[in-house]
Parts: sequence; structure tokens; C-alpha cells
Amino acid sequence: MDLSFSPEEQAFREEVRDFLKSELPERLSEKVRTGKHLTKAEIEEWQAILSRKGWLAAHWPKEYGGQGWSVVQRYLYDIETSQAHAPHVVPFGLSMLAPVLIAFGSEEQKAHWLPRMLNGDDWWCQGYSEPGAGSDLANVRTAAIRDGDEYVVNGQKTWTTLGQHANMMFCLVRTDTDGPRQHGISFLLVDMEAPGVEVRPIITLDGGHEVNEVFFTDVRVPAENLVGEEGRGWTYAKYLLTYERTSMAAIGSSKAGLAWLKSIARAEMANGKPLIEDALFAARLARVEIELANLETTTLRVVAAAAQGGAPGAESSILKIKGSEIRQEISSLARRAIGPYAQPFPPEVDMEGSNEPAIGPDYAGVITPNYLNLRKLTIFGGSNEIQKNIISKAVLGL
Amino acid sequence: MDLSFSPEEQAFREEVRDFLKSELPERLSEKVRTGKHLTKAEIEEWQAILSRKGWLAAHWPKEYGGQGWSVVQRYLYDIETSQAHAPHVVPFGLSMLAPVLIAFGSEEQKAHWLPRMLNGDDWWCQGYSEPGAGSDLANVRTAAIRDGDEYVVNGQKTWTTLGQHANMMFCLVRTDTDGPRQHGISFLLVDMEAPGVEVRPIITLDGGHEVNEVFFTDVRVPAENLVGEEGRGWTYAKYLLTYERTSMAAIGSSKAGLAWLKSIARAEMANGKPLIEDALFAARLARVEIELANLETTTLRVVAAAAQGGAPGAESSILKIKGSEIRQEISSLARRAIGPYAQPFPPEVDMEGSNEPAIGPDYAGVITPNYLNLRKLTIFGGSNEIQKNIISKAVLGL
Amino acid sequence: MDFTLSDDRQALVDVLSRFIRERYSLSLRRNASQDAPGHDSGTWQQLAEIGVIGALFDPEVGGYAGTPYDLIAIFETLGHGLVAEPVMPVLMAGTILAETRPDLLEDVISGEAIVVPALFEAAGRYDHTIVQTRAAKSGTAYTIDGAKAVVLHAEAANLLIVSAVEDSGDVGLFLVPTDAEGVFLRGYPGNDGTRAAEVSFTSVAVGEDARLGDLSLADAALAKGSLALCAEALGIAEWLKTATLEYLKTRVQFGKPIGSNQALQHRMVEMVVRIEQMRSAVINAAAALDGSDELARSRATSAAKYTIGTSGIEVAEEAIQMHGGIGMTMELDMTHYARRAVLIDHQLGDADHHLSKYIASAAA
Amino acid sequence: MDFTLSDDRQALVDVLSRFIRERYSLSLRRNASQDAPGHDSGTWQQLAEIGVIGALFDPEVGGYAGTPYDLIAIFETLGHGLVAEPVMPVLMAGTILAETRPDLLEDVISGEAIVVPALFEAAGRYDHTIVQTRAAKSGTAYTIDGAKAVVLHAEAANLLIVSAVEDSGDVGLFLVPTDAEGVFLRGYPGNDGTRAAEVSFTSVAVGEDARLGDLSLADAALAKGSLALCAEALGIAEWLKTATLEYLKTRVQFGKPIGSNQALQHRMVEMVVRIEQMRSAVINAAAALDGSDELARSRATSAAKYTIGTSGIEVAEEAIQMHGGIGMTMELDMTHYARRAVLIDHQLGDADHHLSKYIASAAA
Repeated sequence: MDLSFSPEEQAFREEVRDFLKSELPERLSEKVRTGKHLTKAEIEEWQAILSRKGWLAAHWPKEYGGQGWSVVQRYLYDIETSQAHAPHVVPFGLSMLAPVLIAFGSEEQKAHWLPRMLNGDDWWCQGYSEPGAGSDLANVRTAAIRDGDEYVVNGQKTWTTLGQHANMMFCLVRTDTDGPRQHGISFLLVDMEAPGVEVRPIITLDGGHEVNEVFFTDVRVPAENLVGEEGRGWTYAKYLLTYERTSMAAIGSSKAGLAWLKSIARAEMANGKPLIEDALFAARLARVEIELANLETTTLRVVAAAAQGGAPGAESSILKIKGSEIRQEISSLARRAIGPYAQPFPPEVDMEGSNEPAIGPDYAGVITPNYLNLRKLTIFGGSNEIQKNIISKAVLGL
Repeated sequence: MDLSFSPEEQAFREEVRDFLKSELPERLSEKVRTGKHLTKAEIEEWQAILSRKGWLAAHWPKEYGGQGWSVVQRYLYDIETSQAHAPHVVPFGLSMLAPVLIAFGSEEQKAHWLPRMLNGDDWWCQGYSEPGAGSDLANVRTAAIRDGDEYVVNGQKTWTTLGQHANMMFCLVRTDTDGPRQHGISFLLVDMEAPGVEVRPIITLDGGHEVNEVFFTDVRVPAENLVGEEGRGWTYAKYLLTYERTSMAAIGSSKAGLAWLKSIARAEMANGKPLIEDALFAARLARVEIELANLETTTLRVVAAAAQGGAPGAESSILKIKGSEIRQEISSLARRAIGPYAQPFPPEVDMEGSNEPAIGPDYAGVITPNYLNLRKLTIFGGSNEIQKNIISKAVLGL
Repeated sequence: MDFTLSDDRQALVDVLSRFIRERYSLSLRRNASQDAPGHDSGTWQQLAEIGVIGALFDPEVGGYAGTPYDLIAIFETLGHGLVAEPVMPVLMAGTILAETRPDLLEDVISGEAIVVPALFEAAGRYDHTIVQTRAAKSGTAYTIDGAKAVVLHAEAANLLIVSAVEDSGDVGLFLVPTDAEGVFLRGYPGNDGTRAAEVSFTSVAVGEDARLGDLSLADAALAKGSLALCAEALGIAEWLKTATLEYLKTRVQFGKPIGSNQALQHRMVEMVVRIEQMRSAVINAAAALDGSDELARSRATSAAKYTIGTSGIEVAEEAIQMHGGIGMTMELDMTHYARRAVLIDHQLGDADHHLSKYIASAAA
Repeated sequence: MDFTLSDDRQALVDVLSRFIRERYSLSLRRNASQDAPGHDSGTWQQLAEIGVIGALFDPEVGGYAGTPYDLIAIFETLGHGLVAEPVMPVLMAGTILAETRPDLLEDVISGEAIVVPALFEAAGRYDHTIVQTRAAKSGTAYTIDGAKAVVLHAEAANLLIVSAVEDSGDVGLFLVPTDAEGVFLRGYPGNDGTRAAEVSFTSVAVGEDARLGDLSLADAALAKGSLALCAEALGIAEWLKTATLEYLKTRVQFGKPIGSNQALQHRMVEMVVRIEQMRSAVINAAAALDGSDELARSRATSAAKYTIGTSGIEVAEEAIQMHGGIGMTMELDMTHYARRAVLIDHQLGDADHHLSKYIASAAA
């Protein structure tokens, strides 16, 4: 048993730290640290910096422009970037579509789409969920009917994250209504600027606009945009769902969130002393910090097993459950920490930066919306109830 | 809305208090207060005192020797006796069998058995549970086959509380194996001293002997000991199960337990001050005290509804769930409170009183066994999981 | 012992419920909170007309009811309808006026005047006794300087009741018109749809008669305000329970209603148990407020606010979780109830604050 | 980064597991705890022979292993077998002897001598620095007077390591034979099947060489002892998980295995998640103990003991609850594991004690 990282891994970690120190604009990291929303331009700015370094798709195989990083390297990179408050890279193209293309796409598709991702030419979004389907992803009703060299797509997708910025969507469509419902699903790439595509915002309970509904009315998609074989889309989608599972623990985000929470608890005064010295609050902080330290090692154990060739299986559902609970708990504690200033709803200008002074402490404005927004963690990506069903069946055999 | 008790009810409460002050031997109440086990003789001593006062079966109708108390009076009586640390009356005959006899028994049975109960002539035990049946009480396999004027009983009962003291058992037996399984069940009174009855102790995880297994081998029971009609036993048993549900909240026991816990937390020192001043411990104490105050009013609401003629239905399952959780939490806190002295297992002499000094503080010895013993509260009497199923179905319609 | 509503109280609840059902709506609520005055003046006028404002106060001072049991009936109903009108602040301010300036209550009860308290400051968190705002006396006038934090419905008010340190060092309460020179309101919508404002006072001159009395007058107002919030939270929780139960029964996934999942059934039962305990906590607080024992009142109020704070948030979070994705959207009425259920804990002291108060009073 | 056991360590675990499976039993354990010496001497001798005692200590002092990772492998296995032998106390005492009297270790490793620490007193609760026992010096001898509380396996020991206040006011550690005149042991079985004793010292005379050093020597021993308890609790929790899972699959009620109840499935998953977190906490504590950072060691030890204390009890309580009625009986092996899981929290500081220590060290 050896919990330390190898000298090579340590050196890699230092390299990541140095890079972040010199290349990550403080303007961006400060927004991330304090929970502000980034504009599309800011996200693209950071992705361009990574692309220049060759790290935008570092987890890809080298032949496609990646670095061929090991799982341990990817873990370290995730932790370091989160703790440095680097913006999150939009994962839909780089981490979700690309692995599918690399595994199942045609040579033409790989040659066309992968370099464009590295170059920042496309903003991809994901079209899996449909209204009323919830965690039942195989419940796909959006129809794609073959018509010569094209598919004609009709239907609706929902919970499309950042779909308002996207020019391309990869999605599951139904090409066959007979037989078991998993069989008639295909994997299609759709131009969001094509006629018949309409994007409507969904305002979430934090007041934010992050997700969307997408409507397709007679949208014509070239048949060359079909990935793999018709009717095998469910297989590809499942491959993607098990990809990058360890990131679900969100250790880096939780560590950064906890550090921010502590700084707030030091600044807030309760009963004449800093809140962090309040016995009950300190106990809650300590509990979540301990849970997080435990989860970090749980995650490392899964990473280490994967590094030795073991595929992370249903155990990674444990990471999703505990990781989401911890992040939610940190966001709840932050809400409690700011006391009455949980109340003011920050106007848009506050979110984007303005010259008007903040209402209450400058850190307070985003806290309640963040708490509300993070309720999603236990719902999306396969609700925690679904994860428990998976563990119960796959791990426990119940 | 009016939460106060009527002047008559207040006067009644005073009468109960006065009676307890003058008639309850301190020798007994001190044992109850400090969680010691009472001997059979001590229980009978207290029951005789109550019998003289006419309060042993006060909840019975007046014609049978009861006081015809209202539900509010019964509630007040329960609270006052618990808080005064009066021994619990053994409920099997007085509160469980008697209502069934009064409702469904023959005149001969009532005339024979009820006065004997008031007189303390019989010690009744309950024969419902069978091995492997768990919360599925209709799973009765003990067979009673009619043979002339007798039934011949073969089979096994379990979890028979205080069966080691009993000379009589009322039990469910199977008189018919055809048809729906609820239909072939009959309600029979069995002499525990009859040939073929064997009682074996079950030692529970606290090391105590409270429950038993009872084996029947060709036990002959006079047919006159059948209560009501053959095959209707399940109906009578269910009647009994819904009887006295509000007592499941165990408000009086929890209040007495909480008072004892506080006295311990005042005596124990942690980090140089009384444990009760420790912020985390004080918070836990306050939480359970608040839960208990809330539950008391929840119980009163059920009692008040019952007093106005509404029968307490599945809502009383709420009282069972919350009441058992609160008692368990109090017993857990007591275990935590005594620190390292949770470890010594008290020898029998300690439980019964001895001249040897206690190991550790004198209150400590019974605490861990009590904590362990009270794990039963969420299991027996219809497990809390079963209660949740009941509420889900009967109250929520799920 | 009787837990049913009296006929009068039931009649008031019926009228208020019908009014909310027929005349109030969440879209009206949402629009009103976007800008000053932050509530719907028409609704307010009608609440006054059907007697809701008057029912907050004692007949002795011109009201129609005013017992703690009346308050829980009214605020549970308002919570059930998610009404975002300044009823709770007016109850608090009116309670102070009833003791000091009953002559002003008539206009409050008729709906013509709105008076709200401005008792909390940024540095004080949930402790209203930490006051930095000053009221300096010169001759027969006071000059007020300072700032108040998160003053609920300040923009809706004609008058504020402001706590300020006097030259003696004691804290007094002062009646300050919102349109007085030097009063500045920075209004904003709340995360729960309740509008509030940061209020600053720069050399605000008020007359000698503006002084209502000392800070202890606020105690009864805070207790009633807390009771009102608790009852409101109870109404919200009941609404959330009904909505979630309905959703569990009608939402089909994997071919069956999601309510057929036993894991959700048991969690729903836990929600029901919590809500029954919340109701009992509210009743306990009302009973204590109805009594004369100061310590019992303080303890029951804190116990209720603690119970409501913890359980109300649990109920809201479970309601969101069981609704799944749709529970994350502003479109659904449910999420507005859930947001309010959470934010109630941040008004007049959160669960931690009241648990500490409860413990301190036990030690006392 | 490697979380697998080395070959040597795996071999030790295999040998120990086989020994427990073939030669140890709960009835043997139960009988042994009824009276002095409170453990099974034959088992102890065999544990020594297969190298388990030696594996607790460093090769430098005559042992075979002794790293924190060795300790968690050994104690997890002992926990899984519910072995009630004085391994943990001997680890603690041996750790102190290794620093002070390595010459005595040979007999300990061979199984001939048993040395246990007696560091806690009734007034100190979980704080070993509160010492009232006194060691008065006269000439070249010490006279020890006082009492120690809940000394685990005291009756099994030849020697005790006793903390006592010296004339200087500092606390020293002293080696005291259990058969010395004036040493009185009042032994008793524990609620978890571990035997312990109240130990009193009345004018107990020991020589100058009995003084091992000062109290700070206990720190490393306490850290290792805590790690051992945590690893043992992990082994117990894994056993409880397996037994409960098996029960859920085989116990039929209402015509189907109770494990088909989704509510129980989800609770079983929560148990699994807890146990994975417990394992990580134990690994974290071992890694910190393996390192040189004092603060990190203290924090990780307290974090682990806190995690084990809270989650170990949760696992035990859930195991009992899911077993239903049968889970209330002494007859079942499960209940003995559950009792031990609960009582581990009461040894070397409970979850509250360690959470406070953790918080204090964060502030430091």
C-alpha cells in the first residue's frame, strides 16, 4: 500500500501548477472562485489558452491531438485546475462526444470534427433527455426518418445545458419504433443553425439560464452525420455514460468550495466572534471536511484500480452519490453562513460585475442562487435514487 | 383552539399525583428511575396497590370494574405514572386480552377471567409471533385441532414477553389450513402449566431475559377457552392491535428518560466542565427535547380527536415511529454521556441491587444494556418499516 | 383540550382562502416583486377589506381578533397561498404601535398606511440588540444616522419603526417616515420573491413624538413575527406535501407511477411525520404566547422556529428532489414555494440562532 | 499510488484469517470473557506463533513488520473474526516499550509476557492527560497510589504501564507488575465481550528503573491504538455488511425476500457508501501515521476515529434493524459484532471527543 504519487506524477503536478500560475488570468479565476457566471467569451478565452498548451483535450489519445494522460494524471489535473479556480471546460464535445467519435465514428467524422474541437470552432451540446423521460434515458421519442441522403428529425429535447451557445448537438434519435425500445435508437450530429431548430430557455429555480428546451421541426440532417450504425445509438450512449465517472466525485470543486466557505465563515460574525469559532458551525464544517477527505481517498482508490486496468464499474455510483451530497452540504453551509444576506436576489449586473456596491458582503450575492442551482447535482446525471438502484443491483445483487 | 385541560381534568391529574405521592413506594420508583429490572414480586406488589385503588384496570368500562376513564384521563394517567417512575403494569391481560374478552368473549369467560385479572390471580402472556413470521402476524402455523371438547395444540410461539412468569397465554392458532390464510386463525386461551408446554428463554443482545420461546406438544386446551368464533381470531387480533395506539408515543417514558439523562449530563465532566455545558452535547439534548415537546402535542392532537369520537387510525403509526426514535435517541445519548463506563457489563447483582460498589458512577451500569434493549422499539410492535408502509398506503394512498 | 378552529376563525380562513384562490396568483406575486413598492397594492387593499389586517390585532386597539391562534390560522393560510404581502412586518409594527401609538392603528387596519419594523443591522446578523444606528437629541428633535439591513417590504411602507442608540446609550424605537429627507432605500427582490431593502439614514430629523419607547417593545413583536413565519412555513409545507404526493401519483417512469417506489414512499412518510411535528411546534408556540410565562414563551418560540427552520428546508429539498428535473425549473409553482420555505429560515433568526437561544434559556 | 496489499502482508492476512476460521470461535470468545484472565491463553500463544504479535513491531526492535499499513491489515482481519484478545493494548504498550525498554519486547513478541497500558482515569473521561494517580519518590524507589479506569485486558497482563504524577508535577509512565503488592484488579466482562478491570494502587512500591519516561511517550501509542481500533471497526463493518446482505437475500417475508424491498435496498446502499468512506478514513490515518507531519497525524487519526465512531454505530444499528427480531438475540453472531462495533466508539475517545480534537487542531 502506498498513497504517494510517483516522482513523475509529482513533477506533472508541479507542471500543472506552474502553468496555472502563469497562464490562468486572475480576472477569470476570481469570478470562478466567487461563484460568478462566466460569459461565453470568457469560457472560450480559457479554452483557447488550454488549446495552445495542448491541454484542451489532454485525455485524448496522442494520435488525435491529446496527451494520452494516465487516469492519475487526469485526476491530478482535475484537482489542480479546480483548486486554482480555473473555468470548467465545456465537456460536451471534448469529453463526451469525442470518445464516442474516436471509438465508433468514421475516419471522415474524426478528421472533420476532432480538429475543430481543438480549434474551438464548434460549441457542442448534448441531446439526450426528453420531456417526461427523466432518468429513463432510453425513453427517446424524437424521430429521425431517413429520406434519401438525409434524416428528417422531429421532436423535442430538454435540459440541454448551455444549448443557447451551441452550434452543434449530438443527440439520440429514434430511427425504429419496432422491437425493444433500446434497439431503435441512433446517434446523430445536428446543426443547431439548421432550419427547424428552435432553442427556448429554461429558467432554473436559482433564476439562472443554464439549460434549454430544443425543438426540432422537420430538421434535415445529412446522413453522413450518423455516428456508427443506425440502431446502435444506445450502446454508444452507455459507453459515454461510464466514461469519466471518477470526475463525478467533484473533489476539486468541493475543495475549492470548502476553502471559500471557510473564508466566509472567518469573515462573518455571530454572537461577537467569527462564525468559524461557533461550536455548532465548526462541527458542521469539520464533518464535511472529513467526509471530503474520505471521499478523496475513495476516489483515488477507484482511480488506482482504473490505472491498473480495472474499469470503474458501478462503484463509481458511490462517488456520484457522496460527491453530490458533499457539494450540496457545502453550498447549504454557505447559505447558512451569510445569514440574512441569503435573502437579496442579485440583479444580473452583480453576477457580471458592476460598479454598484454589492448588497451586503461582496461574497453574498451568488450564494443562495448557487445553493439552489446545486440541487441539480442529486437529480441530473442519473438521479441519486437511480444510482442507488444501480449499486443495489450491480454491486449488492439485490 | 384550546390546549389547556378542563378543570375536571386538572383535578383528576392532581388526584393521580397525590395518589402516587402517597402510595408509590420509593423503593420501586427509584429502581424504575435508574433503569433497574423489577422482580416479579415487585411488579405484583405495585399492581396490588393499584387494584386496591381501583386503578389497575381503570380504562375498562365501569360494569367490569373499570373507571370508564376518558382518553384524556388515560393520557394524563399514563404521563403522571411514567413521570413518577411507577412500574409499568403488565399489559397483556389488562390492556390486550381484556378488551378482546369484553368485546368478543362469552359471559362465562368475562365472569371468570376479568375478576381474576383485577385480583392478580393470573399472569398473562401473548402468543402471536411465530418463528420466521416477523411482522407478518397472519403467518400462523401453530395448529389447534378439535378433538371432542378440546383442542390439541402443536407448534411454537416466540418473542413471548415475560412468558417465564406467566401461567396463562392468549394466542393465535390455526384451526383451518384452507382458504385465505387470515381466515383459519382462532383465538385461544392456553394454560401454561398444562402438559406439553415448554418455555425457553431468549437472551437478548443486552444480556437480559425478557422474551421467550414457547413450545406446544400435544397440549390439550378445553374448547371453552376459545374466544369468540372459530376462524375469527384474526379479526380479534387486529382489533387489539389498534387499541391503545396513542400509548406507543411513550411520552411519559421519554420524559422520564430525558430527565434522567439530564441529571447524568450534569454529573459527567468533559473537558473540565459538566457535559451538559458542552455545546455539541447540549445541542443534541435540546434537539431531542424539542422533538419530544412536539410529539407530545402531536399525541394530544390524536388523543383529542379520539376524545371527540374520531378513532385514531393510521396516524397513530406516526406516534409509533417518532416515539420509538425519540426513546432510542435518548438512550443513545445516555450511552454517549457515560463515556468509557459504557463498557462494563453489569453483573446480575448490580441489576438487582447489591452491597458491592458499582463499577464507575452508580447510574452507569444499566445504560448500555438499556440502549441495546431499546433497539427493539423500532422492530417489535410492527417494525417502523411496516408502519411506514401502513402510512404510505392508508394515509397517503401510494 | 380542543385543536379545532373556532367558527369565527374558520370563517376568516374560508374568506381568505377563497380570496387567494380567486384573486391572487403567483404571476401577480412575481410581477409585484420586481420593483417598488414590491407588493400588490390592490391585494393589500382587499386583504384589509376582508378583515385580514384587522384580525391581526386585538379588539381593544380596533382590531377584530389578534390571539396567537388567530395568527396561526391567518399565516398558515397565507403560506398555503404563497402570498407575498407585508402582513408579517405589519403585524410586528402594529404590535409595537398598539402599545405606544394605538391612534395610528386605524389607518393600518384600513390598509391606508403600511408600517414596518427596521430592527436589524448588517453587523448584528440575527441579533436585534446589536444596534449602531444613532439617534442624537438636540432640543425637542432627534437626528438619526445609520443603516438597517434587509428590511422586508421597506418600499411598501409609509413609516418605519427604527431602532437607534440614544445619547444615554440605551436603544430606543423611532417612527420614521420613508419619505423623510435623508432616508434612502435600496430595494431589491428576494430569492424567495419577497422584496426588501437596505435602508440608510443620513441626518434624518424627527420630532420628539417619534420616539415610541425602548427596545424591549420589540420583544413581543418579534415573538409574534416568529410565530407568523412558523405558521406560514407550515402552510407552505402542507402545500409542498400535497403537490409532491400528487406528482408521485401521476408521474410515470419506467412504466409505473414513481410513487410506487417504496424508497420514495418511505421518504414521503418521513415528510409527513416532519410536517405533523411542525404543526405541533407551531401550536406549542401559540399556546406559550397565549400564556404569561416569559421563559416558556421564549423557549417555545425558539423551539418552533428551530423546528420550522430545519424541517421546512428538509421538506422543500425533498419536494424538489422527488419532482426531479422539473423541480429545478422556475416554471413550476412548487419551486417558488420551496424557495420561500428555505428563505424563511433566514428571517428573524435561523434554526442555529434559535437552538442557541433555546439552550441558553434552559441554562438560565 | 497503490492500494493493494504487498505479498508479505497478504500472506500474513491469509495465515491469520485461516487461523481464525479454523481455530477461533465466538463460543470460545464468550467463555473466555467470563472470568480472569478474560482471554484465551491458547489463542494468544498461537497468535504469537503465527507471527501476529511480532508483526505489530518494527524489525529494529525484534518485530517483523510494524508499519501503519501492517497494522490495518492485521486489525481489519481481527475485527472480521471478532477476536477478543489483547492485541490492541499490547500494541500500545509495546510501542512505548520499543522506545524505552526494547529488552522487554522479546517476551511480548513470543507471547510469554503481556503488557498493557493503564492510562485513563475515571475523572479524565477520554482525556489521558488528566491524571490523579501519584508516584512519590523516596530514595531510589517510587510509591504509587491511585486508580485507573476501564483498563482493557488488565487481568491478562503481567505488567501495566501506568501514568502517574511525579513530585515535580509532571506525569511519568511507570512499569508496574500486576502481582505487585497493593495492586488490586476488579475485573468484569464488557458489553462488547472484551474484558477489562478497574485497577487501584495502594502504596505500590516500584524501583527507579520502573520509570519509563514522560507522558508524551503515550502519544504514538495512542495514535497506533486508535488506528488499530479503526481498522478493527472496519473489519467488523464489512462482516456486518456481508451478514446483512445475506440475510436480505434469504429471509422471506410476505412471500418474497425482504431484500426486494426498495427502501431496504437504498439503506443497504447507504451502508455500503459509509463503509467505503470508513475504509478511506482508515487509509488516511495510516498514511498520516506513516508520515512525519505531527499535525496531519493528529488530524487524520481524529478524523478516522470520528468517522469510525459515527459510521460504525450506524452500520451496527442498521444491521440489527434489518435483521428484525432475530437481530435482538444473543444467539446470533451478528449481535456480538454489532455490540463490539458500538463499544469501540467508547475506547480511546469517542466521535465527539475526536471531532473536538480535530476542530481544535484546525484552529491551531
